[in-house]
Amino acid sequence: MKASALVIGGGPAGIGAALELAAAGIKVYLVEKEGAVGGWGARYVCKATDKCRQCSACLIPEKIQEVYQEPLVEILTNTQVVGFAEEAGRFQVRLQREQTLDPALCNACGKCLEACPRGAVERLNPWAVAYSIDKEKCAVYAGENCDLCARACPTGAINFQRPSASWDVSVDLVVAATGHQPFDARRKYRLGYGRFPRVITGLELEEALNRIEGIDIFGDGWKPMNVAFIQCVGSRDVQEGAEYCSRVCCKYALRLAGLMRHREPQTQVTFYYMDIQTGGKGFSEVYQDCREHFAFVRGIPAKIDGSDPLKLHLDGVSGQSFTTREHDLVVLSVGITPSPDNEEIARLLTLNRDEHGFLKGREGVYVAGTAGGPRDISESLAHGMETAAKAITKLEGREG
Amino acid sequence: MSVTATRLDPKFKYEVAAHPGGEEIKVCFACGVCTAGCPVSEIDPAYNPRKIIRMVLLGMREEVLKSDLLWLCINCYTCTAHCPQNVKFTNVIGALRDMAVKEGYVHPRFSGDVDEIDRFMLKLRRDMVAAAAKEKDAPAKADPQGLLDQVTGK
Amino acid sequence: MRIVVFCCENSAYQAARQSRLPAEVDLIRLPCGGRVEVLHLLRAFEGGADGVLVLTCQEDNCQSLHGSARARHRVEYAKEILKEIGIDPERLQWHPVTSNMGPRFQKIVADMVEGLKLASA
Amino acid sequence: MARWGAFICDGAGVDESSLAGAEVVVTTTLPPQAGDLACKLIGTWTRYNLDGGILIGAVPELVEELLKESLRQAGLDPFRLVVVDLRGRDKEGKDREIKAALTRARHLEPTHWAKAKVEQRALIIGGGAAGLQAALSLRQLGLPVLIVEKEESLGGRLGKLDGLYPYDVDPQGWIKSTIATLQEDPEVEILTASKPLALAGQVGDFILEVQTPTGAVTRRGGAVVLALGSKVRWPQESGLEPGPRVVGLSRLDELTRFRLRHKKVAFLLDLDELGSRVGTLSALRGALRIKDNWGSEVHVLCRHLKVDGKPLESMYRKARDMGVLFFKYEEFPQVTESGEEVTLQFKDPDLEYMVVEEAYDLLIVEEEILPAGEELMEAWSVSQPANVRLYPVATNRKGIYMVGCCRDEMDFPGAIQDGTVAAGEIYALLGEGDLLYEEDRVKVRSEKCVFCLTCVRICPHGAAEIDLVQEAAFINPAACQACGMCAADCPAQAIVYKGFDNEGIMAQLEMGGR
Repeated sequence: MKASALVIGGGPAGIGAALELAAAGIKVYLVEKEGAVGGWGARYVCKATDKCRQCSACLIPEKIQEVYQEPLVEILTNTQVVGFAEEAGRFQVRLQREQTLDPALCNACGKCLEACPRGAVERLNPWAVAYSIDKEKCAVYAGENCDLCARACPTGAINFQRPSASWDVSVDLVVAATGHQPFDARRKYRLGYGRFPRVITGLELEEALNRIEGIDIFGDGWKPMNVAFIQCVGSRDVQEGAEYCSRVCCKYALRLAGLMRHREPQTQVTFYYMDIQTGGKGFSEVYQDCREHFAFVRGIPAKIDGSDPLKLHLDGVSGQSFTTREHDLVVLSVGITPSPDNEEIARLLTLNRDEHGFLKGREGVYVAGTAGGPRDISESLAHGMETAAKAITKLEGREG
Repeated sequence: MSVTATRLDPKFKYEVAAHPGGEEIKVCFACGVCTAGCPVSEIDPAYNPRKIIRMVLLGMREEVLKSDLLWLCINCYTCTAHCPQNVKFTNVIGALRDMAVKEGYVHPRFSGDVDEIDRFMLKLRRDMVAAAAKEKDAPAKADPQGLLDQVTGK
Repeated sequence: MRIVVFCCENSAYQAARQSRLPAEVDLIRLPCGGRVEVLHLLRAFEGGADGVLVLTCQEDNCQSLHGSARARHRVEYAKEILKEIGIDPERLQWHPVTSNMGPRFQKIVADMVEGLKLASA
Repeated sequence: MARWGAFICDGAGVDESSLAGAEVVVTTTLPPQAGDLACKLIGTWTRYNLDGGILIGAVPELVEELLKESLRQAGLDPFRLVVVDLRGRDKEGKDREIKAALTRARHLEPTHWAKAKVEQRALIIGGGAAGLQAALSLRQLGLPVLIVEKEESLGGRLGKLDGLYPYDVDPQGWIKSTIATLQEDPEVEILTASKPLALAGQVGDFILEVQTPTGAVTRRGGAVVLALGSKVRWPQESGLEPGPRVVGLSRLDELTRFRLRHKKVAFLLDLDELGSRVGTLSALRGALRIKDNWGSEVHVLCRHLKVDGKPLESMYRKARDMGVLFFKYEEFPQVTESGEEVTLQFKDPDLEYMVVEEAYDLLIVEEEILPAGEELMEAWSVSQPANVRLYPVATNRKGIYMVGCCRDEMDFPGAIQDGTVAAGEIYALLGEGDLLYEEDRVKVRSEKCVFCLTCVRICPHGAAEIDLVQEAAFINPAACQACGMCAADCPAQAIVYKGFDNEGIMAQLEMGGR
């Protein structure tokens, strides 16, 4: 089959779709707006204790390798879709690539990293083949004159004068795997996120546990001993426009708690919840394990006082209504919300959005992964594969 | 204490839902945020919005309508602000109070008295804040009892 | 000092690639933990290794189902032999390391180096 | 002596002195771009007539397969390229890594690639939603299929139920129209009331024997889809007995068809804390239907309500809105049956653990859902353990896929997803018409084989067979997934794994010794 496809987004769903399309002989342009593929999943930690907990975080490096090794997939990082037109069942897509840092020239030698005084050069994940420049930290983007990194680069990969490139590709189908946005926990003002340093999100805990071996989360030697996980932050919440369950939070929270206890057996953990979602293969086992070691309180705290330790106000259903509980670390299990880019993507690709703002596919333009609704890593990957298989079927049907 | 089926009235929840203010009561999924944030619950743990909703849903008509707890709500709307399912519990309480009066569980005068108390409390609060505000630049800690004595002229 | 690290290509080898490795380390890449033989482990010591690590996937997440479990069993068996011939069996260890756990790889190697230093002091 | 070229990438920080002492013919600095890299690699390789190459670089592993593919296309042996990644190593470490790679390279032998024709047809066992979707997708992709179904008609468990699903597509309508489409298709063979007997062969050419009502038949296919469905088990541990007042959730649909008009109905879910979202879905469907048809008072008792996802959450809200009550018990309720009533006594945490006693005229109990077809899987040595690498539909054996409820608890969209993904995988496998594999990567030296069957027993991928003509074991190269376990376990050391043979590994071990 001599067809071509555009996959927007290089997270698990995008990679899954790209691999499946390429396996069927379709040329794929995999477009990623960041400097490296992998998506949110590449930041997650392996949650194995003495057993594999099937969190699928280890699938990300494997899939990144696979997609890099697939000759039919052209990976375009730092690239965005800026124009889109439909013509006789084909799509003319204008791509724009930021070329300050040319990933084809960068060999990740690390000299720019050492040269930058602001720490603006970063490697997005350990599998990134090239570095990225954080525009928020970089002096050049702040309007100052600086070329320290460019001068340090031995291969000429960094050049602030290099204009961004734009060109057109013509494809038979498009897969939008543009991902999601974790719920902004600051919106739950009373829970103190953003105000109290020891109220963190599940995502931050993931990243911290991924950086280190141990539970020194803040890098200052302090170890949390009594941790609270608050579930459904930004999920099952009509007020936040998200009356759906985000599917992933119970899973990651329970696994993260298990991992913390594995690394530091003294760690005490309490879950504040409404319902624990134990769906999915092998997960009931994780939950049973957690029940043995952790406390479960049916009730979501309404307010946290920024004292030390933190004080949680809740209805604990322990025979006495109003209660306060003390914890030295609070982890908010934030849910999955639609990406803020969805509006723009929907406009560009003329897609509809559902009542929550997630994308809905249409003829020729498919939606995969969390762009279409909450999914975990493996579900996103499978959904990407399913989407690709559907697209291939449609294409075959058209030709045959 | 236990609840048995014979004393329950399954229609009660529909009646409350049909009453202005009680519309959303059925969608409560008992997360407990209402109670967790309630300032009355903090003072008197027997007052528990989640439990009151539960009692309504179960049809414990008599227990709910004759309960003194119904009248403890101070209409601060914190529960309503917190509720992830948009149950407006303050309005539910209003509906329940109406029903309690209508069905003769309390004398209408009592309801009027509670309103009077609320009004008086608001006035008292205003007077106390006004008294405290005179020294708002001073580092002194608030002394509610002293302020109360001051405004009531003791 | 020399530490030989047998790495499963699917997991520990990827983790090694994200880590800074001490000079003492020699990586031996294997297609699966199940490929390692007791003979390899003993030969490593014979060849002058002070410590030997066998790092594979999590036991229940092995691409070849029981490759990691077999690697662990062989390490246990080889430890018995080491004991008999008077080598501290702690010089040989098996650990599961997944592909995205560079820090864990680094810590296991560092712990081994530390342990060997203590043993030789 | 073999001619080996060393290729050093820019930025790898290697000076050529590290390569001293090796039989290196050419060292050349390579550009970092993958495409240019391949060109220069192939050019130098051919110009110097090399036997092999060592590529030394900072991040070359991601492009390893890409380069190998280019070499293969250029008619060179990709197996003789050794890639060394020097990230994270200091000067001494780099030297040792390069030395090890040279040692490894010296032990490499060329491998040969072979192509085999495949049977372009899929054998689908099970005609439920997942199996039907696999068949439908495969047909749309142009591949013929066989469907084997043990029941008299297609459709599976879902085909017996009716309406009220929170999905965009109505499952029952979908099943009906899909069956009609497939029945009309001459490239679809459907064997109902049939039982698979035996499976022989390997990926690309499986031979399936099926017992049909009219006798045993044999069919060939390049891939197998197991869509074996699920079975339900009554929760005996609960002490409950099925009867006129106590029924299983799986019987709900036949029950709600009658105008029974029970006044008060309770659903009891999550009996062993392992309730499923499929059970919750059935209960919510049932609750809505009962409320609608009978106007009964409906209570749902569970430990956790499994509503992960938008469709279930919206159904849950709808049920609450209609006045269905949900209780979360912590201790299992006391159940007493007397005449026309079943009485449940439980502590309600939301009422501060007050005891609630309610009498119902119908109690519907969630059963345990178990995967079906375990005997078949065992007989064919197929398994899909909780292993993320096999997710979603792959099994330990190449060319055999598992879809639907036999691999995980699953709702309708899940079954559809599985069927579609399996079809996509099979298309990638069989679509070209032939299978490319490394013919002699793992070889049995027949003169050394003592026929102990160790390899046959331990091969996790079902690739080890017995070759009666050679009187030796045979590792089927198409099915082999190159783990090397057989080579490690063979007591006679008769199995050689090229690239990871004992000589190579030993040489690497000795190389670093002092």
